[in-house]
Amino acid sequence: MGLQPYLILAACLFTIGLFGVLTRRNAIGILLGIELMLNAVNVNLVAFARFTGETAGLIFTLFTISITVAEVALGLAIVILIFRVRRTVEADQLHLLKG
Amino acid sequence: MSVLALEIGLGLLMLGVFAVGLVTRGDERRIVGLLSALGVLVLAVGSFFLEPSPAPAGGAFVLDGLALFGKQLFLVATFIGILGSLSLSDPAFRRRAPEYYLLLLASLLGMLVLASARELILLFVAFELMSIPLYVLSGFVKREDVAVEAALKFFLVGTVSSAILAYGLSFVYGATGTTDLAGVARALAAPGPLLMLGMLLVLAGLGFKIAAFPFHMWVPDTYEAASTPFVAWLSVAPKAAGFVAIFRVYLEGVGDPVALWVPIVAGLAAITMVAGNLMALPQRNSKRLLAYSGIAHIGYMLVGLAAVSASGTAMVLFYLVAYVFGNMGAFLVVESVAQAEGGSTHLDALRGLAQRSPLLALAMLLCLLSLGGIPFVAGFWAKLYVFWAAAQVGLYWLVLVGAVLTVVALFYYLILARRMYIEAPQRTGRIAVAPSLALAILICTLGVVGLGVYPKPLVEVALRVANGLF
Amino acid sequence: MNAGTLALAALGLPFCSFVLLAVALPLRRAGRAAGALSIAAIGGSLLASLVLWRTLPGESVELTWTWLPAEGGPMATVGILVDHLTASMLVLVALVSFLVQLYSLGYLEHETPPALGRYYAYHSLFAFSMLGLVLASNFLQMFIFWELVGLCSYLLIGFWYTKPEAARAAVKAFWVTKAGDLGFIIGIVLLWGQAGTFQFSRLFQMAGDRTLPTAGLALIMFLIYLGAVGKSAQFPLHVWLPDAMEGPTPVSALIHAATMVAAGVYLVSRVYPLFLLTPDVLALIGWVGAFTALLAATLGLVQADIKRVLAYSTVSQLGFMMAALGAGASDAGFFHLLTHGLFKALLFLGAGAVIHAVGTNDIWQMGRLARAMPQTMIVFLVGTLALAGIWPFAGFFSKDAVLAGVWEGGLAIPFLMLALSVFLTAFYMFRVVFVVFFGPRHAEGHAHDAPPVMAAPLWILAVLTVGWGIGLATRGGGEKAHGPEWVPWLATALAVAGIGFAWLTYQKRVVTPETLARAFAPVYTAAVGKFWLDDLYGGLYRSTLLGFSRLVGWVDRYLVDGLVNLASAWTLRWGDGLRRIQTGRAQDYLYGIAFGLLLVIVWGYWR
Amino acid sequence: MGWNGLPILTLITWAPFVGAVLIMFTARHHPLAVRLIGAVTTGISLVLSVAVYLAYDTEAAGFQFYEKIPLVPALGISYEVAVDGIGLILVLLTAIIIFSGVFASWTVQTRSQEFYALLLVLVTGVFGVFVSLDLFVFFLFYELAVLPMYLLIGIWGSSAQVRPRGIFGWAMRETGVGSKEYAAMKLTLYLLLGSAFILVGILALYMAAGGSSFSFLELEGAAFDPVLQRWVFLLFYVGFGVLAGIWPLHTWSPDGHASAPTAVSMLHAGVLMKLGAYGIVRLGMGLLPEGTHDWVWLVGTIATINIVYGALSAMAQTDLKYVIAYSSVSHMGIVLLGAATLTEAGLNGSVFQMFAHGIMTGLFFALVGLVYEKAHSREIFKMGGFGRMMPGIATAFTLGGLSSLGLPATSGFVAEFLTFLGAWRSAHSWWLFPAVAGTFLTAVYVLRVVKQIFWGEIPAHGEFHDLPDARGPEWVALGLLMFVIVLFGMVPWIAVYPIDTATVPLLIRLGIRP
Repeated sequence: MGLQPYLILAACLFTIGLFGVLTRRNAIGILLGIELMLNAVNVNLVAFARFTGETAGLIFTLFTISITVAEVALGLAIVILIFRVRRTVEADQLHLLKG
Repeated sequence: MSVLALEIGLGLLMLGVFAVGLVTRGDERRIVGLLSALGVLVLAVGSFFLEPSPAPAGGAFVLDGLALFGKQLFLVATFIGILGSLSLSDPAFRRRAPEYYLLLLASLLGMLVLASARELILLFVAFELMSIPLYVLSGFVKREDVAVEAALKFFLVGTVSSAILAYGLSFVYGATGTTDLAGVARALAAPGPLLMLGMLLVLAGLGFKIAAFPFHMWVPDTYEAASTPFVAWLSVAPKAAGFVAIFRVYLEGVGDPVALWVPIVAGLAAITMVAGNLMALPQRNSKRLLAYSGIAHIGYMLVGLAAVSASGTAMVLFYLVAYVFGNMGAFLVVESVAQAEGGSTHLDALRGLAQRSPLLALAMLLCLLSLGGIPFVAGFWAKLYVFWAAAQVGLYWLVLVGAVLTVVALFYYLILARRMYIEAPQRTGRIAVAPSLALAILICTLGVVGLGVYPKPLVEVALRVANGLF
Repeated sequence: MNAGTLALAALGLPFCSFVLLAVALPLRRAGRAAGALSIAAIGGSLLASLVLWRTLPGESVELTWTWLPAEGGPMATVGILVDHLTASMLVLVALVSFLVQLYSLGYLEHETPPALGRYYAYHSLFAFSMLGLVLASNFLQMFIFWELVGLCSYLLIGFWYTKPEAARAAVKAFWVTKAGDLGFIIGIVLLWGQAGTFQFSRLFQMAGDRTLPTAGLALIMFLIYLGAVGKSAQFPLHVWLPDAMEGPTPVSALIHAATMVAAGVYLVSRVYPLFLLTPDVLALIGWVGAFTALLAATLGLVQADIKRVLAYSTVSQLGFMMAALGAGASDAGFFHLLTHGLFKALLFLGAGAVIHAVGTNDIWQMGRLARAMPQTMIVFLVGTLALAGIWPFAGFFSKDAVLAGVWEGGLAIPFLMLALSVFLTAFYMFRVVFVVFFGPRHAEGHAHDAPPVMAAPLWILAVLTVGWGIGLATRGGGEKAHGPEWVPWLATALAVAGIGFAWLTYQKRVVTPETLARAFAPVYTAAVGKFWLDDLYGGLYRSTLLGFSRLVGWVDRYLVDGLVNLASAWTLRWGDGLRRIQTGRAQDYLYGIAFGLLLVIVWGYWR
Repeated sequence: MGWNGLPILTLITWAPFVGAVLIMFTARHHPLAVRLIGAVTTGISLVLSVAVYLAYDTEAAGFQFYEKIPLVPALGISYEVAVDGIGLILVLLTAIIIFSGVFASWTVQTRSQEFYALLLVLVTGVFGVFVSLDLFVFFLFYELAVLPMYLLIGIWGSSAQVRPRGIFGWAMRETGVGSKEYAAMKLTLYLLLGSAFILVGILALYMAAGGSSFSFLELEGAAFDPVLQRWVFLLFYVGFGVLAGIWPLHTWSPDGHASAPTAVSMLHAGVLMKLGAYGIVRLGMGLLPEGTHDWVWLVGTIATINIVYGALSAMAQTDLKYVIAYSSVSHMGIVLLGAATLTEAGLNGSVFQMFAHGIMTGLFFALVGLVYEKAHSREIFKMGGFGRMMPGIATAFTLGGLSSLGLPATSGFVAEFLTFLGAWRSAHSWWLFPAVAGTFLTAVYVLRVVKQIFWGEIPAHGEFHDLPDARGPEWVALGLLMFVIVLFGMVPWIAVYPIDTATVPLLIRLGIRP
């Protein structure tokens, strides 16, 4: 198996994630979409590392994973805060600020 | 001196802030603010004594001219921002002050590293280190209902952009087989489709950070909701960091093929200027207006970037400095007025400011004039220089668009001036300005006027820095 | 005292008087004291002029000072030029001014002191300007004073400025004469472009030794003549003069009969050597003059306002002078100017005395005044006879000279027109005399002769008119008439016929005016309608000029400026529209990111 | 240095500024003191201007009363002032107008100390422009003269009635045409846009000359590339032309002048528009001979359009201030036409017209201010018969009108006549005809206005009864201006001598005279 299928897989993951981000109204759902997008990055990096024999990609992957975790944790915290203040996590009902 | 001196110093400062935060209680915690201010001031002053060291070949962390210039800028901006924050007197804020300053300093650390990063992983990590505290900070304010909303939007847009950036970086890595930017620059001499895709994705990701249209949409909401001193800082420092990153990735050592990006950047510059200026016109909230005007300014800086020349880059650096002073000054004046007006940042709060506080009005006027590009305040030279740089490479149409939009920009700045000077005040009481805030505004005003009257030294420094990139 | 000093004194005295009256507010507000000062000043001028006239040296005296300096010699000078032409004109102007100012003391006795002070300030200014015009040594200076007398005319017509008719008439007079002056100033500029100087003496010298480039000279002289057309009320710019009668009667006598309106004639006489180079223009002047004379005479027939009759008669007589000039008889023209100045001032002042007594201008409201105002009747009759050209009054000789000159000049048709005018002049003037002084009494009133301060000027003018005529008669019937023997006979016959016809019509009522009107219906209708010239100009002014200005104003506000507003309004609208993409929904912001991503990628690959 | 060691031009320039500072810091709450400070400091400028005028040596010609203080030697920026024949007369003009302006705005009530302070700051800018030889400082002063205008109009201005109509009616409604805020904004944006052009032009010359000095005297010696000259002249023409009111960039001026308070209208129409023309003559023609030759056809042609178009527009107005404002547009055409003729007569006429029109329009705006203040109306066709109630104002207005239509013995005539002579001798002699036609149109609209407002009967609706005449301090302004109009109309050589010493060298530089 060559590099291309991995890239296509990653692209699919990224697109699905992006699609989810754009279509989910629930903030949690959007977070999941973002998670998918970042995972696409990981797939990419690992695949490239594997096929070029360069280890930097793997290290990069570790960093992305940890950063993703941090981001999602922060995201969930914000979502909880939102729910506490506004009693909803539907992203499109949060439009006090606009224009 | 180690190339890491500033980062180490900042780390120590953060530790100190953390420790003081642990041992103090309640109102005493104000002291962390003073400590951070002092510490950042020391670092800022110290940074001017550092000499740029020639970058070692393949070094991942460098302290070249650009890095040092960026760091000095970030430190000064942060110092002004912290000075402004010292005046925040909300009890809830005071209680959580160590948290606030720590996050601010953490983000600053991210910027400092970013300025030096010549390696993709480091770049990404520094980028995230800079960004993640910002999401928290933007929700860090009294009116929680809008603050959390702004934080969520900022977070969502920011993370998606981070994902795009990371995705792009993965392609860059894959196409070049290296994470070293020097290697990337070499590979750009003959870019393959994968590398092109990667670079475009990275551009989109960085576009979010500098808030170019259409990646700007988080900006107005966040600026409006977040606490003003923080916004003053948010509106300049991360943007400056974003530009430094762009210079690193797209210009440094790339040589001729940089022309590849001219149409895209020029296009982005044009639509950003148009959108920012036009959308600022109907605004009724000072912060929101300044947010859109800030977007427009990013457009002007992109004009300089679109020139992809040493002088263009230098002019963007100059512009950044002018923008730091002018924009922060304007935001801080808005904050001073808001503190006296029960937190209102509506344009009407500025009404009759000249009669209530002539000096404050004058400071605001000078900052606005600078932002508007009136001669003999800094912004004028900034605009002139970026247009000059663009004209030098034949981007006349872009200069024309920019010049016409300057008139539009002057329109809304003059509307602000009208509120302050022409209209009668709603309330007559004089406005008391917190000393730290006053100091911050004074620094900004002096910066604006000083650079306006005598821009030459800074121009020369900027040119030297920019020449190092090409 | 030498001639130059005398001339400067004559010029300077009214100027000083004007400055004093303009600046010293209490003096001006004092009214009669202001009048006294002004009269004293013009009296001094008169004295100086008389001495100058008597002691005039053989050749002309010229003094100049730099007015507009330039590299390598002045571009324009001011100065005085005194010769026989100037001297006689000076005397006329100073004399009539003096008499009229004196007369005004009585005529305007009911005015408030500030108004009277203003009146005399204007008069002093006028005297200064008119004397300056006469003394001018170059075209530029001539133009300067030319405009200043126009200004005085404007101010004095509008002396009763609260009267809407007076206000309208003043403005009309200024505009119409200004229209002619456009030609004048363009002519001066062109002449300067041609010859490089404004100086009369230089120009005459160049004309004399044929160094003046003649290319385009005809156009230049025509343009200069246009100034005279306006000021001397030649067709088609004569329309302002009758309306100018809204001013006080002494003003009409001075400015609109004796002096200012003659300035056009004086101008042509002054620069006659230049006109001689352009015979075509001269011929035009002759034709236009004769036509004006006839036209105005027909108009004079149908007026009911005594001053308007006199005004049209002035226009007509100015036509005579111009015709003479055009025919080459410049001396005759100027001669007629002088005599006309005297007897027309006399007529106006006489009419003023009548108006002052009965309080109306309408001749049909007067009648049988011969008994109530015998003195006035006599002097008015003297003036009328002079105007009609009856021997031995001064007018006879000058008119005869004009007719002879025109005939000699070979302008046959103009001659016929003038001859017809002579008849008509006698007719319409005696129409006035019969109706006013001998007609059936209509209005009750306490008409009586004018007080001495008014009567004295009348008598002086009357005596001069008669005395000059008799003097000329005894010296051989006026050496100026070189024409055929039959011309004076013809002129006298026509004049007598006119008088007789008027007697038949208005005294004996053998022929009724209505019959005449019916017999000459087309002419009558046209004359009543003032040949529709006023309507034409009014229409042009209102529809063309004002209409066009409104169009330009509209274009400026709604198109030129409108585009500016449009641009800014569009910008504001676009701003407001664009603002709406900022919906506040996080999802839309993410769409923004996706859109931006797409944009960048498409842009990147599409190139 | 200066005049017998006295830095006289510096004193003239900065005396009003000192006045402004004094007003802001000492006399904030004493209205009379504010006015007195204004009168005294501008009076000092006036007296010194007259002294300079008298002391100027027309034999020696050239720039005199020279002072120089290096500011930024590295960039070749210095405070370098001097006047030649043109600057001389414009400094005098400025001093007269501001001195009159101080008196004409004696009755300003709201925030008068700020008003006077801003006015004095502005006039410092104007003086500075006329005396500066260093282009950088010139530009600094230029901006100083433009920016306070926004506040002066915005705070103390008045709004006019403009009916939004026509195809762009909605646009007019949306931009708020007629309001003072609109006028102030339009004026400021226009002028700032113009100043951007100027600055680019100055910097281009600075760079092309080697980037070592901004001094006019040194740039004058530099030989610029013809292509550069062509473009830079155009920049100067458009940039300064906006301020000089060239068609079609003039539309800020009617609105701006109509909305501005009295003294500001006086200063703006009287002096600031001249500043534009001065810039074209001094920088455009003085530094760029070949550029001048390339473009005079355009300058002159636009100027003739200005003359006729402005006069016709003035005729169409019903608001008194608009009439005067449009007449300024028309008269500025004479100024630029005279300059474009490139003849001695024309240039002298141009500079003379700068002076004459400045004084005349200053008088006009002072009078309009008085009429408005007393009658509370600017609608010409609602007024009438004012001459009986305010004879003084009527006289002054008539005199101003006569000068405006170029009546001899007023300064307006000398200027126009010289311009006519120049126009006929220029390469485009047809310019003469629209210029002369303009004087006739002026006569039509000016006398129409005089007749409508001051003559005739007082309208029956009783709105105007017992309107007072001008009095006290106002007469100082009116009297001074009237005196100057007549003086310079009767003895023009006192101005033409010094002007000629400056225009002839200019012509020599332009290669028209050997």
